[in-house]
Amino acid sequence: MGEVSSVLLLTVPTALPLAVAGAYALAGLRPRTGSVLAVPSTAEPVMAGGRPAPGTDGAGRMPTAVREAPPAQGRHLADWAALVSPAGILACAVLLALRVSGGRALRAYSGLLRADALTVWMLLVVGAVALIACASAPAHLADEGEAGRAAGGSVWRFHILVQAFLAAMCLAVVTANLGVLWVAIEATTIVTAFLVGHRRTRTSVEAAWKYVVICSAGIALAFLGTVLIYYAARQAGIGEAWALDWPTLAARADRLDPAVTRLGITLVVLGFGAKAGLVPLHAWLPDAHSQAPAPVSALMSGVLLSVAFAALLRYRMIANAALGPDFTRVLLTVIALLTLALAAALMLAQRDYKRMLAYSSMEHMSLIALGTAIGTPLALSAALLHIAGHGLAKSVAFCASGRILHLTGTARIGRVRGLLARAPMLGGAFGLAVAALLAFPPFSLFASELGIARAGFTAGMGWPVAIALFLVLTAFAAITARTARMILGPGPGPHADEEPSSNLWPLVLGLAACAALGITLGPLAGLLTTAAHTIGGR
Amino acid sequence: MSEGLFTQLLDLACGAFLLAAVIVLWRRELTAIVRVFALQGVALAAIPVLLGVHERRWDLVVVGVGIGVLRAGLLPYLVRRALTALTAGQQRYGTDTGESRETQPLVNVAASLLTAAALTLLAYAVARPLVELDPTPETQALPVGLAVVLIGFFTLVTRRRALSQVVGFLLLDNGITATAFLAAAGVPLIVELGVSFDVLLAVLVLQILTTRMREAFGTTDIDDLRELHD
Amino acid sequence: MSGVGYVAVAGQVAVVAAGGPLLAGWMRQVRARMEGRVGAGVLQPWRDMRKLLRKEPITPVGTGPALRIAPALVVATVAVAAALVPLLSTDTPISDRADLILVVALIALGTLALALAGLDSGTAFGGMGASREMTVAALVEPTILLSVFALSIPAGSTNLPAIVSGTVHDPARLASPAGLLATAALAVAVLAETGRIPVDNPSTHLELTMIHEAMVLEYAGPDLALVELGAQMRLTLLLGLLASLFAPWGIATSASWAALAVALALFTLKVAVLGAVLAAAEVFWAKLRLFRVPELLAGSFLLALLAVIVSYFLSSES
Amino acid sequence: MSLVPAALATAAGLAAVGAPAGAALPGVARVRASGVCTAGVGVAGCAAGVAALGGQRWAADFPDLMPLAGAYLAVDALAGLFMAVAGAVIAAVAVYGIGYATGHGEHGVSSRAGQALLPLFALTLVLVPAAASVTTFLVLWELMAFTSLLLVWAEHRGRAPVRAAGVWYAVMTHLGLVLLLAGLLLLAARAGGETFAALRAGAAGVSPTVRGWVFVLTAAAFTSKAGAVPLHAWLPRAHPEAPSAVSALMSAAMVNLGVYGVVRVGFDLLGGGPAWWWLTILALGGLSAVYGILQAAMASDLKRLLAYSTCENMGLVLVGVGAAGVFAAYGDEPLAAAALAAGLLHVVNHAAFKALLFCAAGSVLRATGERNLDLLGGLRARMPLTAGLFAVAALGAVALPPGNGFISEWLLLQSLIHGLQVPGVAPAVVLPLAVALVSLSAGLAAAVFVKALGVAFFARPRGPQAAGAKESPPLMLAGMGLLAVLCATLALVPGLLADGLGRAVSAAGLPGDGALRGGVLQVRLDNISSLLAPLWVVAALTVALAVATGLPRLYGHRRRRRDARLWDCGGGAPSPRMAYTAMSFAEPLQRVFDDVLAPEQDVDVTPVRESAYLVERVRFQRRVPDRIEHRLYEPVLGALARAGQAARRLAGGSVHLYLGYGFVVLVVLLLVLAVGW
Repeated sequence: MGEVSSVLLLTVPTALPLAVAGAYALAGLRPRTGSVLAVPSTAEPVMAGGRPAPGTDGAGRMPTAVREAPPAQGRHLADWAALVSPAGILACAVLLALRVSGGRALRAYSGLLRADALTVWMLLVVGAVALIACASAPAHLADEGEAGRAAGGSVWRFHILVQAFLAAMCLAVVTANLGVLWVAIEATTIVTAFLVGHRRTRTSVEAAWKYVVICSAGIALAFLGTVLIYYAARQAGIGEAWALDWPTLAARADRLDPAVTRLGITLVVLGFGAKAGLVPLHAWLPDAHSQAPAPVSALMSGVLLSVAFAALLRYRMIANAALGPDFTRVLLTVIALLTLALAAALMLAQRDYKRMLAYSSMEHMSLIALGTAIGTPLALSAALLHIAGHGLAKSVAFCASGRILHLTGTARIGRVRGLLARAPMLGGAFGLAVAALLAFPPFSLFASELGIARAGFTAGMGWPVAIALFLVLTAFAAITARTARMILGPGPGPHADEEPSSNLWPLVLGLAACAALGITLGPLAGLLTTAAHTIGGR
Repeated sequence: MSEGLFTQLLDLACGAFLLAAVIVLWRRELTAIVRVFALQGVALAAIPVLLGVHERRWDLVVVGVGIGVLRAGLLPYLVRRALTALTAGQQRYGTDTGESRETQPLVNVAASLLTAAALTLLAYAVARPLVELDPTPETQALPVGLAVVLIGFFTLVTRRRALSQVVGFLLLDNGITATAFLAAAGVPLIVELGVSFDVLLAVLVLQILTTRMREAFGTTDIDDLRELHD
Repeated sequence: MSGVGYVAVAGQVAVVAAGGPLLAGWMRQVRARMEGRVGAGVLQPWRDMRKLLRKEPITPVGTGPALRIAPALVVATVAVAAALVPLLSTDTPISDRADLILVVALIALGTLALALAGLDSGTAFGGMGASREMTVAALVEPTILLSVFALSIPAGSTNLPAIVSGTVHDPARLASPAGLLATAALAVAVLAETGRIPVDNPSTHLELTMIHEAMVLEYAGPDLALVELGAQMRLTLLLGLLASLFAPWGIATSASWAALAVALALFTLKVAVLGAVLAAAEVFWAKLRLFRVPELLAGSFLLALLAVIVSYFLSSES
Repeated sequence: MSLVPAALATAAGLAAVGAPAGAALPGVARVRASGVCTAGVGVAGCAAGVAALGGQRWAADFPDLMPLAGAYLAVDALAGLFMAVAGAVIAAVAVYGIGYATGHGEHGVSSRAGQALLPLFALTLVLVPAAASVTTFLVLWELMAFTSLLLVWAEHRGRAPVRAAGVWYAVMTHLGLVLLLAGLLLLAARAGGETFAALRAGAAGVSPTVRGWVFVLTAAAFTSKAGAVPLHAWLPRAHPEAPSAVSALMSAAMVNLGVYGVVRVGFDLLGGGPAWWWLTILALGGLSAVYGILQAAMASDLKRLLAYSTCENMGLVLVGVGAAGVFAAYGDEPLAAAALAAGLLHVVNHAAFKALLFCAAGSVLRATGERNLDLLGGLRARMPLTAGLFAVAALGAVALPPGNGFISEWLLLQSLIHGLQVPGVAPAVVLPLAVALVSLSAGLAAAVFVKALGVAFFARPRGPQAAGAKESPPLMLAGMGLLAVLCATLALVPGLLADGLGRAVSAAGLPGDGALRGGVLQVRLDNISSLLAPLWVVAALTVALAVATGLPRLYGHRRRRRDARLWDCGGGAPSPRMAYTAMSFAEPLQRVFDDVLAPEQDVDVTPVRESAYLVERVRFQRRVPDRIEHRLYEPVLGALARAGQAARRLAGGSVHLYLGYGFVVLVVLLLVLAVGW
């Protein structure tokens, strides 16, 4: 009974989005076949008599009827269907949370899938962020359709890819095999490449190319690192089937060869760091985030980065057991500070608000990396809380920025004025999301940044933390000045063109969740502690 | 197979593997590069086959054959197809836009070759602990895998044509696969399958993107992709 | 005892109020004689005042309560200050409240009231006078308080009777460098506070040079009388204060009628001498340009600061 | 049954009711509901504070709140003092605010966001002193900053400077937070715990160097919040641009918490320190006092003038705090307690008169839409009550009897003057200078408030808005009236506060019992013989005033006053253009302090076309920039902007460059690993 349910709980997060994606594929085929059927019927008069006179025959109207009538109905259903998988992920995460309390872990498929507290925490974040992003997607797609940018099948393709993306992320989170983890993360790259290049403009193609090339190169390095650790594990006498199994490796890491592990970990940090937006292979991030559709940006920034980082958290356990804590600590600290400095410097003269948000993601990932580098229980709890808070706030910010882009037609900060006057709720949501990203209380990012800083000073890493704080201050100044320029001031006219509230409830929900996490963790407190414990916070 | 013959064959395969990488760096014609890349795939496939024969692990031989099909057959085919599509357009307009040539790499060929030499030395230095951990003929050849990884990365950094970058990426990947086989006779099958599938998909994606790039920019010179910047 | 004390307080107020115009008359007379004129006589200010008081009170249109209340407030502040300062006796019922800083602040309150009145008139002259007066007052403040600081060091208190009676019992303090420096600094400050040459010329009505007179230009009749009286009382009080601080001999330190009488006589004498010296000096000095005044005040500030530091180092050596 | 928790719970509850009410209710109802709740928060906070001042203590912790740390609250007399001050100010300003926001339109402070934030801001003001752990303190501190920041931005639609002011405020307050984080967390790390109790216990064992760092970092943050130079730049921007009720709260309640922080960390948590800490504070205080009031003297904007005056008064408080620290460092604890008591009393006095001043300025702004003194004038006839209330507050601000500011400045000077008894060369050199700075600032303050009162309210209106001004609505007057009563009480019977102040000083770790003596009618400092009897002074002045007014009437012909045309040296009917403006009033001072202020003047003469000697138009422009800002901030901002421009090359768009980063780092790392870790 327990076996079955745990297999079910571990499978559903990955399988459900895949199933939804499949459903979309099937549903998407239907109108496409419809239009395929329609093509000959329109083609016939073309072949017969050249250009048909408009309105004289039914054939001219038929494709439009096919195109418009079903989507109006189908899209509504499709919108809601997209929410099934986030809801399912959240539900599984909640059920899993009850099972993993006290540091236990669930396994399935002979250890290929495994859930511990970290898994559950990440699933919760993935589910919550996906809920916000998927709930914001219909509005985005409607805009795209309005602007004529969405070709017939692109809506369906969007849904399919997003669901596949979710499935890949969930797989990356629930697997215990480091090889499968790598495969899943690389799969996210491939899936999102199409989402980044969704619009097929020059810039989006460029962004997609950079994204794929840089991330693939980076993640290839991570694979090389994985191979080396596998080699070390084999040499340490771990059987082939278990040499990439994380619990086994973590338990027996002290027998790994230090030199090989060191080389492997360095490559893994560089590789997964690329996916997590850390220096040096970070440069894809602002381009991809600014070009991807807003809900996708939200997902990428809110969870993809953290899912990649969660992989690093797992590897860090192995490295610390094999090498002692100093190696990863120095490596991650240096990388975190470089990333932070770079993000802060590039925000100083930033002119594009989506890029600004992207650099802000780098800033927050580097804070998480710094917390990981510190590595005490408090620091790891804070880093995990930061992952959650950042995911929620950033997804809200990106979704709101998508609405702003639609409203104003420009991504240039200098051309957006008086948002609060123009669309009070939207401007307010964007402003509050940015405030949350700037770590104002009551949003949880304040608590987590404070926790990271506190842990850093306690662990004797005062200087790196102090430098980080001043870099964060620089970023703060840049973001505040720019956001204030965007949302404050008189509106363009007396009349406010407000978003319908149906587009805004996900944003409000996200902000409320972020604020609630900052006030009290409630039942999540135990889970967070266990998760931090799982990844070495002891 | 005797120990000595095995070592010699393995070294031969590894040598060919490294040589192919260097030639990729040397040549400018994309068609030639793809051909060399295919040959490298053969050399790569030879490694697991040799290992399998030597250790009498037939599964490894099968994997090796699979690798060979993918790396020496399918992937070069895909790249070549993309190349043909690009040059077809070129022939149609009757202009030489240089789509089929890596006319001006960011680092010139001579310097590239010297760098490759330096990178190979670095790979030997870095691989020292790997070799020391378990000194067998296979691990002795590990630096080759690492050197190809570095050379592949270098290609990625310095080559301007989109397809050259694809080849660079594939070199990088070949190097990793070689390293995996040389170090530990390959990763578990499920991972291997996943990795191969991912690489295939990545190449497909890149191919599609190359086409779109050509549509959007009129060229596949990556250096022209500078619209997104701060 | 208390009877004598109350009389002493009343006497101090009375002697300042009644003596103010007389001192002004005396100084003008000295000055006239030194300039070779006959002079109007010592009682002339009293005669002026009587005349002014009999005139009709005038309220300029467009002015407010500040203009009306200021003259009385000036007189009142000086009167309260006069009650506090031990001009005649250090042993009065209110001697424990006679704080030097309070006295300085009360006098400043009068200045401030007049400046507000000047602004209240809404004329260019009123504003100009107020602006200049407040500038000078602001700059005088540090000098005065540092002098107070210097003077309070030997006594260990800013309580005026304590300072004065301390000096009476230990006259050597006055001869100390600190005492001399503080005297000089306070003397300059008094010149500035009372609007005498070289800071201000009380008898000028030249717009470029006026400070005090510009503020009170709109006053007439009884109001003007009060303004004049306030200025004269202030001069008397401050000269008396100087005399009490630096030549305290003769001030009654106990509650006896005889001592009080002697103190009154000596007070009159001391203030008359000081007034004469001041009048004589004014004959020979010219008024400073307004923007040279800060230099003078900076000089006096330096003296006061030196007084404090010197007194500290000398007292720490002993 | 302790009053403190009940009162604090009430305050929290009222804020929890007021915020949604402010956000949800329509129109006037929301202003009223939010205002009443805010006032309730104030009253409850004041009650809690007074109870704590009366000797009650309370502590509690809430481990479930504030993730990763838990919330700890504790109230002692020191916290109580600041709570009581904040509460009283909030209560009065909230009453004023109802009137202020009614009929203020849909935007600005009366908007939903504005009304929802007011009770929350009030609550944080009350709660910050109650924080008893580093995390709790920082969370509340930052919440206070956040809510006040949003309130500063309330009128962003109307005026462009509001936006920039808010950005300055946000960034500088975040700078303060960073400094505070670094300082407090360093202390927490070394002392082995983050509750204040643990810090107190562990601070003694921390090395002097670390203690020094902790003090410098926290003091920089706290003095910045208090508006002391050189980190003051946010204050003269944010306070004028905020809605006036918010300005009043910020200037009268929020900046105090900077002082609270210095006292709490410096005296209580660190348990005092070497003289150089406190000499630094003293120097900062003295400089802020003079610099602030000089800038106020130059300001023509009424609210900017008041904001700079806040810098001045906080500087004076810091002088008292610094002096207390110096005395304690040299071993004279009773005198230290006296100086601290004087400083804290000035906090109370300043809160009372500054809140009133800002409220009155708000009334003027509301009635005329104008903050520029040069365009005001003549308001005493049109807004007599406001003018009177402003005068009461200004009397407090100029530090002359019978104002309430005089009492605390007198006590401060007394403690400074008697500091010379303390052995040591540093006091001998510093204290005279401190006395000089305090007295110079007092003298300049007189000039400043003569200018503010005289130019804004007296004479004739210089602009059409001023001419058409109307008296404020009753609720605003009522709020201001409460504050005026507070000012008067503090001015007449400061002795009422003596016991509470003593307890607050004791809570800071100095022997505060009886630091302020003299009973209800008089005040004096312990061990210092001079005493001040405010009631007596007022009585004597009243009698003397009555006599001085009455005697001439008795003597002269008791005729009624007659109105007459202004004489003005016979210059003809004076027009408002002839009256002195704020700018011209400040001109002599500006000339005197030319070297310090470095004003920028610009005369632009346009001659008529026919002759170069005939002038058609002369334009004169003078700006007195904040010089510290000019010298300190602009280079930093410039460097950052240049760095930002330079950094853009890092993201130049070339994918080769991007891959190159990875390649180079990879090679370098491999080299490092190959050479040996």
